[in-house]
Amino acid sequence: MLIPCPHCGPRDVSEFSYQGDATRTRPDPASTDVKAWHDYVYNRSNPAGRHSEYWQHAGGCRTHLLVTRDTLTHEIQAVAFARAALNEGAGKP
Amino acid sequence: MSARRTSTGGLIDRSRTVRFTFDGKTYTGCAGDTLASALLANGITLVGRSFKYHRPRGVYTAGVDEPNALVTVFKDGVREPNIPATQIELYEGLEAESQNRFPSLDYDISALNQLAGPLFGAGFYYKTFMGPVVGPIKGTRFWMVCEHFIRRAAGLGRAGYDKDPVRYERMNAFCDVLVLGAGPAGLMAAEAAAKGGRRVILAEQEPRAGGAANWSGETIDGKPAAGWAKTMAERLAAMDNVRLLTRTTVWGYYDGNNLAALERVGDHLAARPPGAPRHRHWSIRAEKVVLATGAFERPIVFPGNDRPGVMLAGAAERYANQFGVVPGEKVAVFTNNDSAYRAAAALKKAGGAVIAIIDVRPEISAAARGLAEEAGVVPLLGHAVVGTAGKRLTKIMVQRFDAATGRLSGDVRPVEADCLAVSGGWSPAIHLASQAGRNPAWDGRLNAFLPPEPTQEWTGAGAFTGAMTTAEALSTGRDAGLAAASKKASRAKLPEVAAPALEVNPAPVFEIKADGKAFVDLQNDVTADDVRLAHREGFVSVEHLKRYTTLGMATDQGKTSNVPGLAIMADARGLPIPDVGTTRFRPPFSPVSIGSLAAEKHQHFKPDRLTPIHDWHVERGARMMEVGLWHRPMIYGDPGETVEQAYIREAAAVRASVGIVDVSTLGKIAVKGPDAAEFLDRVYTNMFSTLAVGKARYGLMLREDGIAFDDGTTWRLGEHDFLMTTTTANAGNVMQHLEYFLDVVWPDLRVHLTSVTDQWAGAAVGGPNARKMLEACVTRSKVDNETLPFMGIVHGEIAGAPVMICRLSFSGELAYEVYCGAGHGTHVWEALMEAGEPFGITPYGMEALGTLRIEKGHVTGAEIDGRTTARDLYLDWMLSKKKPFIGSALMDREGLIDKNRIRLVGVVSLDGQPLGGGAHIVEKGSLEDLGESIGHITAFCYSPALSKYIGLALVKGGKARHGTRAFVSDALRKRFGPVEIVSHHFFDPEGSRMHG
Amino acid sequence: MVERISPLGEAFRPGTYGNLAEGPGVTLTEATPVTIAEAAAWPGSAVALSGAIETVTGLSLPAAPGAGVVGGGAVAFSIGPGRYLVAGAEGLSTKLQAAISLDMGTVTDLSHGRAALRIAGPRAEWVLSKLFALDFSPAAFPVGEGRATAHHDIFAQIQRTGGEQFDIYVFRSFARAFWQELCAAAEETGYEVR
Amino acid sequence: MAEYSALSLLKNALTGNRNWKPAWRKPEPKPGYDVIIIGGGGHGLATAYYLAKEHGVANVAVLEKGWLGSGNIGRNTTIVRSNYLLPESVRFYDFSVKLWENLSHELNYNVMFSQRGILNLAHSPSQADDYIRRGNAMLHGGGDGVWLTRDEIARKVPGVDLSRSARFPVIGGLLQPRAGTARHDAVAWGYARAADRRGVDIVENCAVTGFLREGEKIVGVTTTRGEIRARKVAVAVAGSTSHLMAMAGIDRFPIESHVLQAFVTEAIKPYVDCVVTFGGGHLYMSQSDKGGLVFGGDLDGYNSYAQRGNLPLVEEVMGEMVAMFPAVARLRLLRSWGGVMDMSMDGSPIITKGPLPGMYLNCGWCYGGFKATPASGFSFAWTIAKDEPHVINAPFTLSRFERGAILDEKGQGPTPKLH
Repeated sequence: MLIPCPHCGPRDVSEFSYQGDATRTRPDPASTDVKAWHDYVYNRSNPAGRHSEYWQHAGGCRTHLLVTRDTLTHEIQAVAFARAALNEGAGKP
Repeated sequence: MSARRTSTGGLIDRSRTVRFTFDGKTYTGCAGDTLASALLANGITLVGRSFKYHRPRGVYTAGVDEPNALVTVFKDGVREPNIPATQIELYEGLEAESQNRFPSLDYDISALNQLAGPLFGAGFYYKTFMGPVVGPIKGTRFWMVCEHFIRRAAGLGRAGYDKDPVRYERMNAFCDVLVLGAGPAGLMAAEAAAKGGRRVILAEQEPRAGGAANWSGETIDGKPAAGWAKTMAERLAAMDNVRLLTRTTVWGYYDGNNLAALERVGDHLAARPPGAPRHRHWSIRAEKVVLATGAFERPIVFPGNDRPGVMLAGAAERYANQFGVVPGEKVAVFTNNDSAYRAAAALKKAGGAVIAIIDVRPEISAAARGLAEEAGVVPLLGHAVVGTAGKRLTKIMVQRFDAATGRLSGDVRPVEADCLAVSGGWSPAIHLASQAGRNPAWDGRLNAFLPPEPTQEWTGAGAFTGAMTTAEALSTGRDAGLAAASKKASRAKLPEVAAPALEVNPAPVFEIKADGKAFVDLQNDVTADDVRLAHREGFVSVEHLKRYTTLGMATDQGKTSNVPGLAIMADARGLPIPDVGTTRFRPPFSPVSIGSLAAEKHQHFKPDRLTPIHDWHVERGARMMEVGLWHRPMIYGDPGETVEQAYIREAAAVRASVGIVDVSTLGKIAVKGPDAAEFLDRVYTNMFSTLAVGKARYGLMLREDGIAFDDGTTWRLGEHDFLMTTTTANAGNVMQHLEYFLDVVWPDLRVHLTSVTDQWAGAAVGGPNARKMLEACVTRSKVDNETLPFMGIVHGEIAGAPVMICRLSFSGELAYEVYCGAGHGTHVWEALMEAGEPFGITPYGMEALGTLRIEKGHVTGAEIDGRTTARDLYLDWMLSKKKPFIGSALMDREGLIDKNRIRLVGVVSLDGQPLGGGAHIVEKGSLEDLGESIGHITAFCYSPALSKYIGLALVKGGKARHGTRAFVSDALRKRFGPVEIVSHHFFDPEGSRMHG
Repeated sequence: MVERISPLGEAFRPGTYGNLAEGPGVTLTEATPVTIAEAAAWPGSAVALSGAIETVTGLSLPAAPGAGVVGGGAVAFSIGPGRYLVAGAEGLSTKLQAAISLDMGTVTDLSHGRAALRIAGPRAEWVLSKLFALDFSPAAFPVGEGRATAHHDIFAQIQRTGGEQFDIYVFRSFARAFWQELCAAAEETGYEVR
Repeated sequence: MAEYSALSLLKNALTGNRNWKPAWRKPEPKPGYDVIIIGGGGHGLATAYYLAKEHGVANVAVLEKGWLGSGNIGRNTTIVRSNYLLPESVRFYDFSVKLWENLSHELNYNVMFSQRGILNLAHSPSQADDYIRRGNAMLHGGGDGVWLTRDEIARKVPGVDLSRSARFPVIGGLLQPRAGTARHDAVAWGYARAADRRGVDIVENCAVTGFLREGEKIVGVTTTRGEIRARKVAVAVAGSTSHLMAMAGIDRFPIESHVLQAFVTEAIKPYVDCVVTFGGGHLYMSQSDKGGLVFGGDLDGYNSYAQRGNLPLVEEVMGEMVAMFPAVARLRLLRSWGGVMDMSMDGSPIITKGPLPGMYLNCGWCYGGFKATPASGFSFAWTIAKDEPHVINAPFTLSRFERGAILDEKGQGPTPKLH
């Protein structure tokens, strides 16, 4: 599998570290709603198909990427920096 | 020249004789031979024994699909089993041996298995060997005794235990177009893509390009096809943008058009050049792929179809045309299609006597008739082979056959033959195309599976697509090459092929049903009756068939047996073949050396990670140990000292005067930016924004789930500039954890993280004389109590090198961590040693470091083990109530504050014996009657400060047990003894020494 | 000034090795920039930061990811969004720190923390291809540009510093292991250590 | 249906093996059952068997979307063991080993459980401490375990790299003698045949497409072969749990689906007797009765429902293989395949009533499901029949995450790819 890193270009999957489901919302840090925290920490969206997930390009530019990928075919449909501010002006090398 | 070797023709070099041995006997062959062709040239047709029945077997194919002729090769001082003789290129001195026979290939006692044949039907072992229900061999005993013998009978070749001494390598490659197969289609595709300006890799599993052109006997552009292919290959190899890889099998088609290939760089050489790998594993990323992998011939299933001398017709043709070998003196041909007629003509031309052509069809094409005439026989149409005889084939039985009904009739006639060339039609080699998961499509005319719709960026060409003629191969090859290069189709004239106009579609005859064992999977000894038995017992889905009978699970992975097996099942079920389905092809396409996949890891599994002071430790005689990838001193043993004596001496020296330990491996992260302090407040359980510049603080991190994650000190070097330290083991995890939060959770924070673990060499000096010795060597800064109080930081110099010194203590002594640039590490370390000399400074290793920390009750990874909470470790004083932090929301869940949790305590051995890491704690019991575990020991040592064996433990109830008795139970190593549970702060609990 | 000790230790042995039938295919050396620093910009400040790098080094960095420049005793290349590795003479880190304000980004000195190993010669691309899943062809990896990548556990930042020359920055603690791997990979083509 | 025995084998051989009957029937699904079990894998079939045998509940249908045993029961590396650390795990898996020991007799089907032992090699003092802690936990939990020195390892497993110059030198190993391997397909077929004989309907090629509900309560399923109603609906579909839960309206669940690859070499003569694991990585390896070395390693590391893996992981596993057994560099990889693992948030399974009324759930086996098959089926059947857990599965609840009663063998936290 190749993941097209917005900074480094397409790179082998072995350079990346999977960081899981990107549809989780972290509760307000001060929140004491254990159910909400439990949902955030333990529950995952795990569809057979299109999945929104984080990957870190750990063996490259080290940024976290927001990747849309099909879990049935492994086809990657979209990639962007997780840190939205970095997406401005990003391109392939 | 042997009798079977033709005097001219073929692509071998008769002037270069090559000597080799088979089963210890020396033979000769020619350069260009395979072991299989050389054995055949020497008249050797019996080369192996089958898996289950130990039936004699001979060379069956001429390629990677060989099910029978597996041998063990001896090279480089090691043995390599299960190599098809058809894939071994002859080299001077080649040593090969037959397999799975005892005492010899000719007389194998296990062949007696055949007598009990009906007992050994598919799946027989599921129905028996359960043994008695009661008595001494109940349970699994009886089966295990039987299994012992079954295991010895099973298996093919024998593997060695000696380390493979050779080199394997990995190679990454990128190209625009990867062409698989350098037959006519692949050559055309590669040329078209290369002329289109693309970077092309052309991979061919055989030693020479050309594919079927090397043995088809056809003519292309007026030249023999083999010559045309050679010229094409040379032209391609000369182009800058083409890499031609021969002896290279592309075996895996992975996601993202990443393909894996095995290049056999040195197998064909008697000696490899220096530095050359034996195998090279290629990982190829291709924009586009052209699959021109050709087709495999398949057999017809009939009784006795496994006898040595029976082989595929295409293979016989190839032996004659490419290798100049006639595989028999009296050759018969059995076919359901025209292609075998070409083989018959070729065998005749090579000097063989073609005795008969038996064809199941009532009618054949004019071209086939012409070839039969060339072969000098009148084909027996509407006939079938119903049996064979001879240990090595001596004759075949022939009977009238109705292809429409499958019925046999009339007399059984014997025909004398020592070679039977069989063709049951051709199956496109769709393996790679199918690896991605889509099912192939059945073609009712070719009676074969065609490739599925592409799931990746590939196009097909040639026989792979079902285009079986050479002319079609050339045109589809060029088209595919142009398409892969995104070029328009060409109207230019294609090379002209002169070939007989054979009918490509076979008759749909897969099996001749007559009495006797008819083999579907030759290597696994799966018979047509086994398939029918599976059907009878309900194992009718193709996967059940495969698993129940082991059909297609042998080293050839069903290349010859897949379609016949399905056809027999389809017949039994009364369904069309595609309704029975096909098994999904899995990587690898053909077996791949494990060494090649390990590549450089074969000789060195993981890189060594060395501290800046590594060489000093080694020279000083330190015994090193692995900590993750790091090498760290365990002890600096004096001659004759045990590990225990050494660490006790080292630890005692620290408490008595001063010691020094290399702490360069601690994770170090530069945390910088306007929001750095805020960030640290969020990730640590305690406050860092209140830390003064020039001071350090001990910090604890939790995971989101409230479990303790890591600890360490963080130093505030500037208002917006922190140096975080982590445990050695967790450095990478902490870095990733922090980066995740900055990128994903708090992208608004302006903080940069940089790993500076390797930037700094660290030496911890501790002991009552630590300050005095620093005073002796540190310049440009004072180190007295005012300038450098506990947790203070100063910048100075030691022996001219800039250093940063923080006064903190892991040992519980007056201690300092001295950091300097890693390149100055040894220099500074030596200066510290010199300054410490008057105080008898002692370098100490991990064991003494552990001893000192156990005496102090400091926790490390053994206690922060991913399951413990801050409370479990009595670190709740570090949990700030003034702010939320990572983990604060979930750390108080009922399960995490349960009173029965195991919590940190100290234990003291009461019998003067060591405690043992990993031992458990019980309230009562004995080695004979183990009590219930209430916890376990995480670390132990002999404490020189307390003069007894002590340990840290996680025990149910924790503090509540202080002062109580219990037992240490290391039942695994037969140790049981009394302990007292005490506070984990064994030594100097007030900390007066480190504050002193 | 205290001399910095090479991390390669005894693994660095000048001479020629491997298959020398056609002469050494590559030359392996230790490049020894006095300063190695990482400069990182806040989002939106990358242009300002590369301006500051230019002020200090004279190197004009194009804005594209992976871009880099070689010249005038210094090199610089992009290693991540808004992040650059800058290497050169004594005092470079201090100068960068002075030129890059807290509003722009941060500078971290890595002079001791990274080792720069150099491979040069006609077979450099071939040898490096054994270790890294990068396309080293000049079209895909032009002179000056940089790539961050990894060889198993060894993180590496690579700059093409010449037509047939690459500088590889690895963590100092891994330098010796990587050097040994590099030498082993070069045995096939023959190599000279200088 | 006739008993399987040496005698029946002989009798049938004499009649040309023409009289064997199908191992299980191929019934049409009935409109309703007492219990529907979704998933015709090992756990689902074992559950059906124990429901019928232990609780007299035989009006049961097992619904399998493909061919029986097509999921992880037919894709795993066949290891049976109970060498666990946490007391809850030791109790559960040791119970399972005890069921294994009599399984062939019980099912009248040779599942080829061979107690050849499992050896975990330790490569550092801290790893040795971990394994010793585990071994002691096993002994204190009533199981078995033996500590082997290097010399003992050399005698037991020739070929293991025991040199001091190995990158991670072996310093000892934890052996569980009662552990071993079994023939994975035979387990599915044996349970299927035994359940079928007790009246359970095994319905292949029947994919569940939705749940029938009355209010909150689950009262049946819709399938590709029509509606089927039931008093109780049990789900045992490791690999597809999230997918089934989503059908029931639960979109977020503490499960991720990950691919685990498995590998086999060509058959060779007996080479390795016990199961061996490599502490310098995640490799585990044994030799099948047929002669192939069967082995696996880490997960590919990202969510996937494709039963195939990636290349870097293949390379990693082979690297570990030769680090442990340097001689196998010369052997050849014959076949690789992938299975989809139900990775839970703490690495332990979930066997519970719920999460919806009328529903029962068995999931989260990570890569440990095969060895658990008997105990899982036994305790799940108990839970379904009695509406309360058996003592062995009581800790394996779904609510444990919320309560913080985590069963984290590896201490990796809610990071499924690391369990």
